Amino acid sequence: MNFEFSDDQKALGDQARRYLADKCPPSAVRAVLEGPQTYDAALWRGLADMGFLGVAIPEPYGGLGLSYLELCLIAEEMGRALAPVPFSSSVLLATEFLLAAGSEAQKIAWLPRLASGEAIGTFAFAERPGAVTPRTIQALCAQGRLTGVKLAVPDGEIATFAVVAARAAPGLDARGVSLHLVELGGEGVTRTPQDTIDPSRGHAQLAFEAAPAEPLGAAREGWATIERVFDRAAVLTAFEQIGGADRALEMARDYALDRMAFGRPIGSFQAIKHMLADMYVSATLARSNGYYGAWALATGAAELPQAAASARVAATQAFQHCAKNNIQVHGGMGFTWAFDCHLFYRRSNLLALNLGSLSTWEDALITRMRARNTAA
Amino acid sequence: MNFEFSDDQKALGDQARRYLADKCPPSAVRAVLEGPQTYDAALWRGLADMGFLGVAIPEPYGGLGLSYLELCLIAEEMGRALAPVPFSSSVLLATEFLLAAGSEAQKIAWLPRLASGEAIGTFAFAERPGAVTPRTIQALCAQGRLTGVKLAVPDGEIATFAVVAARAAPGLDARGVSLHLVELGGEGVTRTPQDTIDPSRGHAQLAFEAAPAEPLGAAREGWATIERVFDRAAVLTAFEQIGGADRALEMARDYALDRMAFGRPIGSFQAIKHMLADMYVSATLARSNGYYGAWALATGAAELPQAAASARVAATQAFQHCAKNNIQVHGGMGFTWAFDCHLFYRRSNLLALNLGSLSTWEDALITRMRARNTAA
Amino acid sequence: MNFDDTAGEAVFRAEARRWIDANAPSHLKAGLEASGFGNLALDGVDPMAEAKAWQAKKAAAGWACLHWPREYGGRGSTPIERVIWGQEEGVYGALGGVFIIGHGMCGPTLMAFATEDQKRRYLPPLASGEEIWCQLFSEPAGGSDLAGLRTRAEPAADASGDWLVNGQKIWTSGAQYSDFGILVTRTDPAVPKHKGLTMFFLDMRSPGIEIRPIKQANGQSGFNEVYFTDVRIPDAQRLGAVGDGWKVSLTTLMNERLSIGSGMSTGFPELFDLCCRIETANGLAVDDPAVRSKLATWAVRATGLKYTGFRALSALSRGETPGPENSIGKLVAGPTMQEIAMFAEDLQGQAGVISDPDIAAAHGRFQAMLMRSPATRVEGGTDEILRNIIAERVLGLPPDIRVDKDVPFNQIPTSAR
Amino acid sequence: MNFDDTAGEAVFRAEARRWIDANAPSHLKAGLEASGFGNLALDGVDPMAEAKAWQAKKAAAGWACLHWPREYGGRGSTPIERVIWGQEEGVYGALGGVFIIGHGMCGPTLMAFATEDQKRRYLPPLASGEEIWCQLFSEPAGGSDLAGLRTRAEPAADASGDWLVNGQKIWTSGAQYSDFGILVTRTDPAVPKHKGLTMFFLDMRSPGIEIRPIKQANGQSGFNEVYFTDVRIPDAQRLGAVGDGWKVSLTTLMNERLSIGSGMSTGFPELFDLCCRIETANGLAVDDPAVRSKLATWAVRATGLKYTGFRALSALSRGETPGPENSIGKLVAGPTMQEIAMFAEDLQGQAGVISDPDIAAAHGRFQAMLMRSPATRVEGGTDEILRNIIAERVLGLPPDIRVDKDVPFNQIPTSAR
Repeated sequence: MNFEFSDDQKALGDQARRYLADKCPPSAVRAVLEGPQTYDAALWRGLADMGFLGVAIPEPYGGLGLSYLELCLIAEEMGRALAPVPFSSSVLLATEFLLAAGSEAQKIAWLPRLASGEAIGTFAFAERPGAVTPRTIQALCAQGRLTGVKLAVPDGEIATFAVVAARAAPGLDARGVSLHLVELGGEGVTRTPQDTIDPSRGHAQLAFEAAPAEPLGAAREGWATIERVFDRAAVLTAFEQIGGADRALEMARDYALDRMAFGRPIGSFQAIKHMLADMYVSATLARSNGYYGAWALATGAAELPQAAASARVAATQAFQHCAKNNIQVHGGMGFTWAFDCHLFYRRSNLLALNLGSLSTWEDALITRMRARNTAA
Repeated sequence: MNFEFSDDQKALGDQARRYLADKCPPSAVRAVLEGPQTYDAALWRGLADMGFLGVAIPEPYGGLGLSYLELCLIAEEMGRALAPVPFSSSVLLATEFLLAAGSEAQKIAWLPRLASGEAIGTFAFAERPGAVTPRTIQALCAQGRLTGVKLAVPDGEIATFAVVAARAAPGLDARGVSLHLVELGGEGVTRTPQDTIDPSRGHAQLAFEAAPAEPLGAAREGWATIERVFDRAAVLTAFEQIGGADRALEMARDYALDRMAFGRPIGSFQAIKHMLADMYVSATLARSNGYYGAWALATGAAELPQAAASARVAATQAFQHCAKNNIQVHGGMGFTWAFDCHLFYRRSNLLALNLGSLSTWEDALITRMRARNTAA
Repeated sequence: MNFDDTAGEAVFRAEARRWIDANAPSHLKAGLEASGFGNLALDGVDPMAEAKAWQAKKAAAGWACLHWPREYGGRGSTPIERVIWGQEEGVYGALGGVFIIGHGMCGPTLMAFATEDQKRRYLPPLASGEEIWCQLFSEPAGGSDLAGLRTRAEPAADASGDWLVNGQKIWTSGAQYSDFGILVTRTDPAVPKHKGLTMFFLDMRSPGIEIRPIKQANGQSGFNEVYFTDVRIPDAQRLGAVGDGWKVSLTTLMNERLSIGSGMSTGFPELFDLCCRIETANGLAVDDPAVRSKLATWAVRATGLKYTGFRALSALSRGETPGPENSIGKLVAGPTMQEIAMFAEDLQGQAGVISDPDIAAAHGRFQAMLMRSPATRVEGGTDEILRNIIAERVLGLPPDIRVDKDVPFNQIPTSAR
Repeated sequence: MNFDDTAGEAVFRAEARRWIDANAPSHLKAGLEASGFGNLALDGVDPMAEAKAWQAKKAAAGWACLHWPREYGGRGSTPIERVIWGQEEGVYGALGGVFIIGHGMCGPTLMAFATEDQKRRYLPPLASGEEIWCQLFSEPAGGSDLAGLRTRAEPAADASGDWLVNGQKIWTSGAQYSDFGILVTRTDPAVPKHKGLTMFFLDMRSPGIEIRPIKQANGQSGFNEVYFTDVRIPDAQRLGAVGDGWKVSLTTLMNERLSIGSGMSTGFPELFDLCCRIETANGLAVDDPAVRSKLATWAVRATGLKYTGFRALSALSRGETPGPENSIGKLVAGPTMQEIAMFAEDLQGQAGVISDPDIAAAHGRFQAMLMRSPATRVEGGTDEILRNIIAERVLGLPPDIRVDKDVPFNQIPTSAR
C-alpha cells in the first residue's frame, strides 16, 4: 500500500509553494483584481522558467516529462496562492486537448510554446447560460471557417489560441460536435472582456465571424474528447480547489487564535471551534478523494471517470465551504475589501463553475458509479 | 390581518392538551409500544367522549360541526402526546374520504360511528416498496369483490373498515383507480400484523381474497379523490408533527438545563445552545407553514395544494430534526429504552412515511408552485 | 383565520393609498423596482435630493415616522398602521434608506433619554428628513463584543464640563452625509466593561472628526470608519447618566435587531423565476427533479418566514407584542440567500461567472447576492450571536461563561499570544 | 502511487491467507456475511463458543493480537501486518467482537502499567480469548465529562491495604461475560477532579458486583450497568500510582477512539444497491436525478473516508504514524449513516415503516440503521466532543473555558437548579 505522493513529488510541490509564496503574495493577486491587466505576466514567465507549465508535457515536446502526480501538486499550490495566471486554461485544458487529440504537427507546433509560456491556450465552450450539453453547442465550422459566439472564456482576452467546440452543420446530437484550433490574434475574432465574480482571473466573450480554424482531432469525435479531457482537468482542478480550501481554513484558524472577544480568543468559543472542525472535515474528504483521482489519472485506471467526478464534487464542496466560512469566522472584517477573505470566496465560486457546475458533476458521479456498478 | 387561531379555538386545544397530559402520559404510549395491544382502547373511548373524534364532522352526522382549524389544534395535541390511537387513520383519513366521496347513505352509516369511536376506519394504499403512484395500484375489484394485498396499513388490525384503492381491470393509468369501502371483519380478508419502526402504532398487512367491497365515490375518480383527501390530511398531519417537534424541543431544552457536565449545565455550551436554537428555527418554520396550510384548508383557498405541501414538507423536516437532535442532546441516556427520546424519534420517522414520503411532497410542492406560477 | 384588514385598518389603508397615489414620485417607480441590495438604480437624478423631497412631503402631510407622537413630527399611529403604510408605500419606501438608522434607532433613543427641549429641537427635523442621523457604536476591536469598545470620553481640562472624545468607530452607515450621530464611549476603564460606558449625541461636523469610507468585499462602500481626535461634546448632549451607556445603547440595539430581522429577503422568488427560464441537462430547470428537490427546502423557508411575519402582524393588529418567533428572520434569510445565490450560479453554468448586469441572467442579481450575502450573515449580529440570543432569550438557556464579566476593562486581555 | 503490497507485505499476506483458508470456520461464513450492527446472525450455534474456539486456534498458531510481543501471546508484528491480517481474516473478524475491548483497550493498559508478573499471568489468556476483559469507566453522572466519575475507592478499615469500591458504572460492554475488568475510581474527592482518580483491575466475579443489562432505544442490549457494593480489590491490582488514574485511563481512551474511528461504515454501498432496485415516481431510483443529486454528497463522504483510511495505511506501511485525518471517521460516518437510513426509508415509502427483516427491503438493514445510528453519534465521544478534539488537537484551538478545572471535586456544582 503506497497511497501517497513520493518524497520527490512532495519536494517539487514544496518548491512550487516557496516560489509562489515569494512571487505571488496576496498583493500580486490584488494587482490583477484591481488593476487593468488581466493576468500577472511576470509571474507567468517565472512559472515557465521553473518548468511548472510543462510538468506533464513529454520532453520531446519541451516539457519536463513528469507524471500527472507532479502536476496535481503544482495545481494545488496554484490554488493555494490564487495565482492570477492562465494556468488552468493553458496547462490544465489547452495542453490536455492537444495531448489527447492533437496531430503530431499540432503537438510540435504548440506544446513547446505552451511549456515555455510563450503561447497561452484556452477552451471556448459555453454559448448560453445553463448546463453545457451537446445541444447547446451551435457554433458552426465549415471549410475551415468558424462562426459563433462563446461567452465567459477564461483568459479569452490574452490567449494565443482557443480550442473551440463547434458543428459542421446545425444539429443537436453529441456526434455532431467537433473541436477546432483557432488563433485568436487572427481575422474574424472579436474579444470582449467580461466582468466576473473573480476579476483576478480574466474572462472574455469570443465572437467568431468566419474565423480561420483548423480541426483538432477527428471530426465528430469532439464531444467524446471533451469528456475525456474534462475528466483529467477535473482531477487537476480539484487539487487547485484543495489548495485553496486548505489556505482558507488556515486563515480562519489563525484569525480565530488571534482575534479576542469577551476577553478570550474567539477560537475558544465552540461555535467557532466546531465551524473550523467542519471545515477541516470537508477539506480532508476533498484531499482523500483528490488522491483517489490522482491515482486513477496517473495509472490510467478504468475508474478515472468515477474518481474524477468524486474528486471534483468533494473539492468544489470543500473550497466553497471553507472560503464561505472563512469570511464568517472573520466577521465584519472578513467582508472588507482590505482583508483577503473575499479573494478566496471569489475564486472558490469561480472554480465551482469553470469546467461545469457542481450539480452536473454530482449527476455524472452517480451515473458513472452505476455504469461501473460499484458503490465505492 | 388575523392570521391566528381564535381564543375559542385555542381554548379547545388547551382542553385537549390537559386531557391528554392526564390520560396519555408517556407510560400510556409505552404500554402499547411494549404490550400486546395495538392501541389504547380506553384513551380512544375517552377521546370520543370528549368529542375530539368528530370535531370537523357536521352535526347531522354526529360530529361537533366545528371547522378544520379546531381539528388542526386537536391533531397538534395528539402529536405532542404521541397518542397511541388510530386518530390519523380514522379521523384524518377515513372520515375525510367519506366526507369527500361518500354517498349520503355511506355518510349516515359510518360518520356517526366514526365520531363516536365505535367504528375505526383506515386507508389501504401501498402494495409494494417505493413511491405509491397509479401504476403501483394493482389490486382488482370486480362485481363488488376485491382481491389484492396492501402492506403496512396503519391500524389495519383493529380497523372496522378500510378505504381501499383498486382497479376494475389491470392497467397503469390514474383514471383506472377507484376507491372501495371494505369491512375488514367480513369474509375474504386476512390481517397480518407487521413489526414497524414505531410499535406504539399498529400496522398490518391486509390480504383481500374476493372480499365484499362497495364503491366509494364515482368509479375511475379514485386517484383524484386520493389527491384531494391527501392535501387535507397533509395539513392535519403537519399539525400532529408540529406538536411532536415542539415537545421534543422542550424535552431537549429541559434536559440541557438540568444535566451538568464539566461543572456547568450542558445547556451553557454553545454546541448545545446552537443545536437547540436550530431546532427552534425549524419548529417555528413548520408552525408558520402549518398556519398557512390551516388557513387554506379552512377557507377552501385555491392555494390548498401548494399550502398543504409546504406544511407537510416543513413539518416533516422539523419533527425529524427535533426528534433526532433531542436524542443527541440527551447523549447516551437518550439512547436508552427507559428515556422517552426514542418514542419521538420513532414517531417522527413513522409520520414522515405515512401519507407519502418527504421527497414525494418536496417534488409535489414545486410542481404545484409552478402550476400556480407563484413563488411564495 | 383571514388576511383581511379590520374595519379601522381598511379605512386607514384607503386613506394612505389615496395620498400616496396622488403624491408619490411616480417618475422614480421603474428605477426603484430595478434597485436592490441597498443601491438605488436611479439614473440622472440625485437619490439624496429625491429621498429628502419625498420625506419632507410625507412629513408635511403627517405621513412621516407614523408611530412617533405628533409633537415630535409623527402621527401617533398604531404599529399595525405603520405596517400598512409600509405595504402601501411599496417601492417608494426604498427612498427612505438613508433615514432608517435615524428613524429606527437614534429617534427612539432620543425619545427615551433626551430632555424635552432636545426632543422638540431634534426629533421633528429628523422625522422630516431635514437632518440625518447616524449611529456610532461598533469598533475595530469590538466585533460581536460590542461592549468591548475603547473610544474614550474624558472631562475637558477646562471648567466647561465638556467631554473630549478620542478613538475610532467602524461600520457607521451614512456617516458621510449625517448631520448628527449618537455615540457610545468609555468614560471609566477601571470598572467592568458594561459599567464604564456613557452615551452622547453630537454634531457630525464637530472639529476633530474624520470620516473614511470602507470598501467592502463586494466593491461597494455602504459603511465608514470614523476617527475622533479631541472632539468636544457639551455635557448637555449626554444621553442617560454617566456609566449608563450600555443600558442606553440596548434601547438602540433592540430596535436595530427588530428593523433588520423583519421581512428579510431569501432570494427564493428570484430563484424560482430563474428556474422557470433556464435549462439543465434534464430540460427546463423547474422540471428537473434534482432542481425541484433542492428548491423545496428553500421554498418552505421562504413561506415560513413570510407567514411568521403574518403571525407577528396579527399580534400587532390585536394590539399585542409579537412573539419571539420573529428572531429567526435574519438567521434563516442570510444563509438561505447565500445558498440560493450559489445554486443560481450553478444553474447558469460557465455563464454564472459573469457579473455584468447588462449581460448576466436576472440583471446580475444572483452574482450581487453571492457577493452581498456574507455581510447579511454578520451585520447586526452574526449567525452565531443570533443563535445565542434565541437560545438564551427564547429558550431560556444559560449565557456563555463570561471570563471578562467582573474584570476591570483595562485588565481584560486584549491579545491571545 | 499504488495499492500494492511491498514485497515483505505480500509474503506476510500470502502466509496469512494460506493459514486462514486452511483453518477458518468456513461453516459460519454465510451467517457472518449476513450479520450487521453488532448482532451475529448465527443460527444453531453458540456465538461465544465459536468466538473462543476461533481465537484459541489463532493464538495456538501465533495469529492472535499480532502487534503484541510474543512473550505476552502476540506475534510482534508491525501495524501494517496487523491491518493485512484484518483484511485477510475478513468476515471471520466479526467473531472477535467480544474481544475488541480487552485486546484494544485493557491489554494496552496492562502492558503499560501492570507488573511483569501480572503481564505474564493475564495477557496470554486475554490474547487467546480464554479470559475476557471489560472496561469500567463511564458513569451515569459522567457522560462526556468522563473525569466527573463518582465511584469511590477507599482503603479497607483492616490492615490489608485492600481497597473497598462503592458506586455505579454504565455503558459497560460485555460485563456479563467478562472475567476481568479495568476500573477507574475516585480515591480523593478533595482535589480537582482529574487529580483524585486511581485505576485498578479486578475479578468480575468479586463479591459485591451486580450487573444489569441496559435496554437500548433500538431494543437491543449491548451494554450494562455495573453496581459496586464494598467490592474488595487488593492494592496489588492497582494500575499506576494513586491519583494517576486519569493519566492511566487516557492510554485506554486513545486506543478506544482509534479502534472506533477506523473503517466506519456509512451505509452508502447498501443505499446505492437499494437505489438500483427500487422505484420512485420518476422510475428506477438511481435514474432519478433527484436521487442522484442526494447520493453524490454521501458518495464522496464514503470514498473520502475509504481513501483517508488508505492514506493512514500508507503511513503505517512506511513505518510512520498516521496523521490526524483519521479523527474525522466517526464524525462523518455517524451522521451520514443516519441521513442515509432516513433517505432509504423515504425511498421505500409506506413500506419503509416495516422493520421485520423477513419482509422489509434489504432484510430490514435500513430500519436497523435508523434505530442504531443515534448511538453511533454518541458512543466513544459525541459528535460535539469529536469536533472539540479536532479543533483542539488537530487545529490547535484553545480548550473550552473550564469552570471546574481547579475546583475540588466535592465542591463542583452537581445540579443546575
